[in-house]
Amino acid sequence: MDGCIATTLGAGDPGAYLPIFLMIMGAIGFACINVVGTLILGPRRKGETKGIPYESGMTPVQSARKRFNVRFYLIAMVFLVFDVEVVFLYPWAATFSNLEPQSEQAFTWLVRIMFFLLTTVVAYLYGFRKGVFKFD
Amino acid sequence: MLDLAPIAMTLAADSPAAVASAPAWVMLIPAMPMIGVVLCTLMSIMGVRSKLPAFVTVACLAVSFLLTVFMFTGHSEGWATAVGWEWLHYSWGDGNGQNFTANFAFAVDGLTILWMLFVTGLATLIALYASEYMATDVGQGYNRFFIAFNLFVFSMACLVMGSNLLMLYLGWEGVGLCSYLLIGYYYKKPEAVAAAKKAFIVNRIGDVGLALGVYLAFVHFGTIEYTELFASEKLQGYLHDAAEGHWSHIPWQASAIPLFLMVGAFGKSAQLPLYVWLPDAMEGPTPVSALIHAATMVTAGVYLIARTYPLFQVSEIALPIVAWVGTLTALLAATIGMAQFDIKRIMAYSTVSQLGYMFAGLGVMTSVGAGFHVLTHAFFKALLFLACGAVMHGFAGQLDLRKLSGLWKVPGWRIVTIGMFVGCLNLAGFPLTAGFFSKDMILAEAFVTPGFALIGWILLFTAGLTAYYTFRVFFRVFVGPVEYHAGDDHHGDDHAHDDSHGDDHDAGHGFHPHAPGWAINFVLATLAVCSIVAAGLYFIGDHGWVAGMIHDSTAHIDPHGDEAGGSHGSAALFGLDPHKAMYYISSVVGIVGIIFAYAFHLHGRKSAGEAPAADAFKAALGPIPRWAENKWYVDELYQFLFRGPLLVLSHIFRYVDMLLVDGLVNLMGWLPYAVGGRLRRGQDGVLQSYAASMAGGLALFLLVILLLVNQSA
Amino acid sequence: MTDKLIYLWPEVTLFITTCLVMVLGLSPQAEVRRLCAWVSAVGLTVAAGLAANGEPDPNALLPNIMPFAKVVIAAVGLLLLMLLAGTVDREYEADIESGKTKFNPLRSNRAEFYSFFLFSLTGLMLCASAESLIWLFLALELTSLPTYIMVIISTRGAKSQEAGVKYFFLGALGAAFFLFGFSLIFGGTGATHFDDIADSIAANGINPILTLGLLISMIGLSFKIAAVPMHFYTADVYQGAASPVSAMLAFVPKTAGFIAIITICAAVGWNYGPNHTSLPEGLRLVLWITAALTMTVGNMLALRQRSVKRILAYSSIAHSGYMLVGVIAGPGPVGGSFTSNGLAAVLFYLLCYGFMNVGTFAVLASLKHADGSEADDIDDIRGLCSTHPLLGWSMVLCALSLLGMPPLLGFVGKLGLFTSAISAGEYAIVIVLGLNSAIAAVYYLRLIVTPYLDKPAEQDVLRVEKVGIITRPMVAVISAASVIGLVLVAQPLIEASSRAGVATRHGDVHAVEQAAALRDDINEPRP
Amino acid sequence: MLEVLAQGAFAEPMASITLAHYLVLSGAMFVLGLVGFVTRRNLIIMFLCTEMMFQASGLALVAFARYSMNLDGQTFVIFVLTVAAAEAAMGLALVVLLFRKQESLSAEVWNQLKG
Repeated sequence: MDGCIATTLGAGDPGAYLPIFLMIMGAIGFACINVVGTLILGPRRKGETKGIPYESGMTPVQSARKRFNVRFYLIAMVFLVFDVEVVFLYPWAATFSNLEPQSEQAFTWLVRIMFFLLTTVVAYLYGFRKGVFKFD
Repeated sequence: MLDLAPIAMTLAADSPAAVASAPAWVMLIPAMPMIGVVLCTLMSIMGVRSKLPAFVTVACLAVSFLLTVFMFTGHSEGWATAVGWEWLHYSWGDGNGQNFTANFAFAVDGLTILWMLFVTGLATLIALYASEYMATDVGQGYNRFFIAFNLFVFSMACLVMGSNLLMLYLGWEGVGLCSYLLIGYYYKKPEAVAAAKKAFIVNRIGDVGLALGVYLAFVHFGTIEYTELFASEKLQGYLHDAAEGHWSHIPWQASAIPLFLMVGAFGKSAQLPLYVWLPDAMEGPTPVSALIHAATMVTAGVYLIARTYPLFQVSEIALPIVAWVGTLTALLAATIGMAQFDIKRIMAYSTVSQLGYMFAGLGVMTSVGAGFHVLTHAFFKALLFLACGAVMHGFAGQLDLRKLSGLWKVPGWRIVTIGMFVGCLNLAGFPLTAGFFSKDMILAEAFVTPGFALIGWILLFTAGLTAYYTFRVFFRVFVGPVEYHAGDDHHGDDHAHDDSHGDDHDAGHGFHPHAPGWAINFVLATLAVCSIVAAGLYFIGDHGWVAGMIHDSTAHIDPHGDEAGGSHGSAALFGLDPHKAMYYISSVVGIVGIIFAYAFHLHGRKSAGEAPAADAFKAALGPIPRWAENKWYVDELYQFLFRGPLLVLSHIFRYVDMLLVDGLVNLMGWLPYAVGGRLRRGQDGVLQSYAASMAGGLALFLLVILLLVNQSA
Repeated sequence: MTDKLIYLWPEVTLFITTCLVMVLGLSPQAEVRRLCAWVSAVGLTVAAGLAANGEPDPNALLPNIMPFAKVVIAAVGLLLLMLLAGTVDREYEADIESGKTKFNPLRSNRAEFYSFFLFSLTGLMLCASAESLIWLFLALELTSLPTYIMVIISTRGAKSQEAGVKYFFLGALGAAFFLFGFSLIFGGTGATHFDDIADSIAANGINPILTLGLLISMIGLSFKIAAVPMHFYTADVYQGAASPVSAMLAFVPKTAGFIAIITICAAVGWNYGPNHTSLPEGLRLVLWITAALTMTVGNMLALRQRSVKRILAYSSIAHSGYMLVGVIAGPGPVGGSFTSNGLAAVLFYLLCYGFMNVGTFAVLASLKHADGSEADDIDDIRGLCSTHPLLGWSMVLCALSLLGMPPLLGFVGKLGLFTSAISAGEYAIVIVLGLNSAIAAVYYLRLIVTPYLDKPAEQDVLRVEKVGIITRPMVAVISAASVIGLVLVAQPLIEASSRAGVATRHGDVHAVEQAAALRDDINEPRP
Repeated sequence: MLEVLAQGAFAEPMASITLAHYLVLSGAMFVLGLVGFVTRRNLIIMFLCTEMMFQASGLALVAFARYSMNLDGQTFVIFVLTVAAAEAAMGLALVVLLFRKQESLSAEVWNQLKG
């Protein structure tokens, strides 16, 4: 906390706001230059092509809308959500091994991650009831 | 510890604010009608289509009345309070006037009990009457009526029993609302809606006065709890100054309070210049007219002044103003009443006139006289209204005294006629009736109070007029040759319309009035007996029962250094004790009035429509009777003074800008409208433009604030 | 952290209920599916009970905010639940019953609808318990994310989808704003816990990065409370969503936003300005401008609407502006009463607003056109007092209360805002507030006059009919009754909100004694 | 401009890449995301822009965490990632739904509610 910026900056000094101001100006200016630049330099086309999913300039040869089974989307989303759960497991696993075995603290940590996993189970149960995992 | 205890006890005993606590069941008195509201609402939701709501109402109100009687018998002296719950409590400091407390609490003293007795008693009886009177409306209308009826009694109880001015204000607004709802009960009739609106608006003017008065009282005295307010050293000091005649010692804020309160009282009790709503309020169902617009609600103004009597005494001019306003109202309303033909309206003007008497009574410092008159008036005026209502009910809404005659001889109308007769005797101040005694108290006091003799003479003259117009109704409608025409108006379209009668109701024959049933007759008989018996109250105790009740309240005064309401040793009228003198004088005046009525309206009258003597006299007076019939053009005057200029103004604005149709109000409304219209263009429904505005907003905020902070830092 | 758990039982209850509802609602048996609403109601009631018995947390910045806010949330939540019941899947369930179709869990929305509602309330309660920026951020997102979906599935029409698009995308933008603000607050103070943030500010003062962070997060949070400049979505979304969901949108995210704003401001403290009673200049200014613009813009936009839902949406914007006045005023002098405590006024007003607002939307939700579409146009409520008296009067009462008519609930609420701002010396904003109340009267009077005085034209009589869901008119009537009834028990509520509005870090001079007094207060057995 | 910043407030003598650099990058990402959100019409791109704004915050958080040696900032980032993922799941589902309804991904087709 001692390293916090306040000490470096000195609160109440009006000059202290100048860099902030400049920083905002810089950020906005950079963004604006980019946008204005594309407006000036880039070609501008409007129309159907612009509204299609791929803006890479490729003209689709036929309608992009095939009747995908809705389960593909479901699987994609379920994957996304469950995948993110793992993000929390890594830091936990990395720290848990450093705790003193059999200690109360370790126990608390275990309970916490169990609760966390339990919520995942509930989500799984929900998905199961919803029929996400049925492939018929 | 041991040494301190006796001191503490002495302090508590000496403190003027020490108040007895009333039993908790006292709170049931206002609660019962509230239960009635809930039950009737439930019945309304369930779609009950029977007389059940009426009987529930009667039961609730009867319980309330019985409890009031218990409260009366159990009451000893001074204040007794019962705190429902702590309601509002704001404090923004410890000093005087920085601590606002208003509990949902009830305070009981003699004045409260006096009022509650007749409010709950009459409400019970009139609810019973209404059960029959409103029978043609059974269903949603009937339920609605009784919901509002109960709500009214609840509000009135809050008004009268509340322990602080805020409770009074709450009840005040509540009765105003119920009055509005009930006047507009026949909401399909444009007159009823207009009358309701008029009552509402005129009352608002008064309410502003009351609100300001309450506010000022709080600001100045730092409390609005009665017990604290009237015991406060400040007020006692002012009263002392006032008694000594040091008016200049009293700050103007204190003497302004009664002036504001007075405006509220004038509005609610229909005094000049705010009386115009009451006659129109007769568009409501007759039980409502009897209960709200004759017996109870309109006396709230009298109650307010009686309750805050000490506040009125610290102003040099307040009570004289009250006296003069009351007197002039009494005279004006009586003259208008003389020229009307609608019997219910005559009664309405007589109510205004009698209320004027009460105010005059308060103004000449006889709170006992005013209180007694309130009580007797409540009974006989309710009786008169209910009798009129019975006529209206039986003759399909006929109220024109030129179209009814000789009801005494029509089968089934005896009790109504007797009731009417008793009521008329009381109103006319016939010797030995209750109305006679109560009016005499006011008159006598006016004559003996220095500087008010003129008021006494005017009121005496008005008493004669009262006797005349009262018996004018009686002689025209109830005696004389038998003749009747059915009303063409089935009041409010809601009454059952019996086709066999309806075909030729103007012909007089073929129409069969339906005589009142047991409920109406029972109520009329009870009220008639009550009106007669009320005279007896004058002989109870030293100076009448009412005097005892009033002495035990804030309205108690000692203006002449002897017992208020009693005889004044020094004062005399025509060499007699003023009260005795007044017995004779006012008897003569009343009887003369009745004789005039007889001569004009019964003697030699052959049909309902023509009274030769009266018509000849009327012709001799030129245009005056017509002016009186048109209520001295007061409505038109108000129209001219207030509404006319506003209309002109609005027309001017109309030319300035077509948007300003209705005058000043819309001028202020225009700017937001215009800006709103501009702003709406921003709400174009496109995601991007919203996002752009948000981003722009963020940038703008940051820039503005960073620049401002930079400058100020 | 673990100690904090004892304050979180209401949230835990709600979470468990959510899990249950989520699974129950997908059951093949119709009877089990119908249990959803009941289970949710039981869960909410238990949560309310737990919250009412909840202990204040003496270490939090606003030690007493938890019990009060959570009880209010659960109470209004119950009303909202009654209102939301029957919003989704009515035709679908009817079809299943008549055998037209078979139950398909992928098509059913019931489980999601109720569980998302409960999720949102859980998030809202978590906002009140938040002790760090991370927690607050997650709680805010937990409050908002479910509402996006609820908007979309509330009706099957294109309107709610459009509302959903706008709400979701602009919501994501708003979230990005306040997240960026939070990251700068973290940068400026080097801490995420509000306690540490307050310590750091007390030790080192305000620095530019912190100021910038506070400003951006306030503007981001103004999306949640529907305040300028993030108010644009409000009317479109409220109009597009089904009325019960709109009622929820007007209460749940707004409450979350206000609790978040109050918490952040409490970390900064009202120790600045000439008398050491106001927020730091930059923060005060941003709130000031936001408040003034919000009420003005909201009220002016409401003037020229025909859609009742849009009127209510703009009125919701305006009310956010009113409540911001309380935040600007701050908690007032130490040991001051309700009249000087702006935070108490805000919390109390949230309660008032919850009831009045739910009432008005419930009236709309109780009516439908003959073709089944929702009642929305001002003509739909014309003469309602005579055609549907209960609904009509509920509308009149709730609108009167929104207008701030004495002696109704809204008046008591507004009074607190006025008096606290006056006692804080913020006269200018009080004048703006007063002017705006006058402008607002114009359109509230329309909502009062139209049902009460206007008579329905002949063709209007059958224009609207009651929907077949009994709980909705009940909600309307309960709200209308509360608008009157709660005034009678205003004192305990005011006291509770006054306690809730006490900030420990406010006035660092007094912080020590105040916190000590508070702890004594808390340790005393409560009646 | 960067020199001003580097020499002014945020100068750390040892490091060649200072906090200021991260902050400017984060600010630029944030503003770019914002500008992109406002100027693009495609719902998916707009959504990606909000993700970019989220990640701008994440970058700032990590930088500040490193600077003040408080790991809370990094924890925050993990949570931000989770929320972003949840939002992404919702956003994509929403986009699919909307595309089916209107056969277009332009945000401008949704303009029936206004005023």
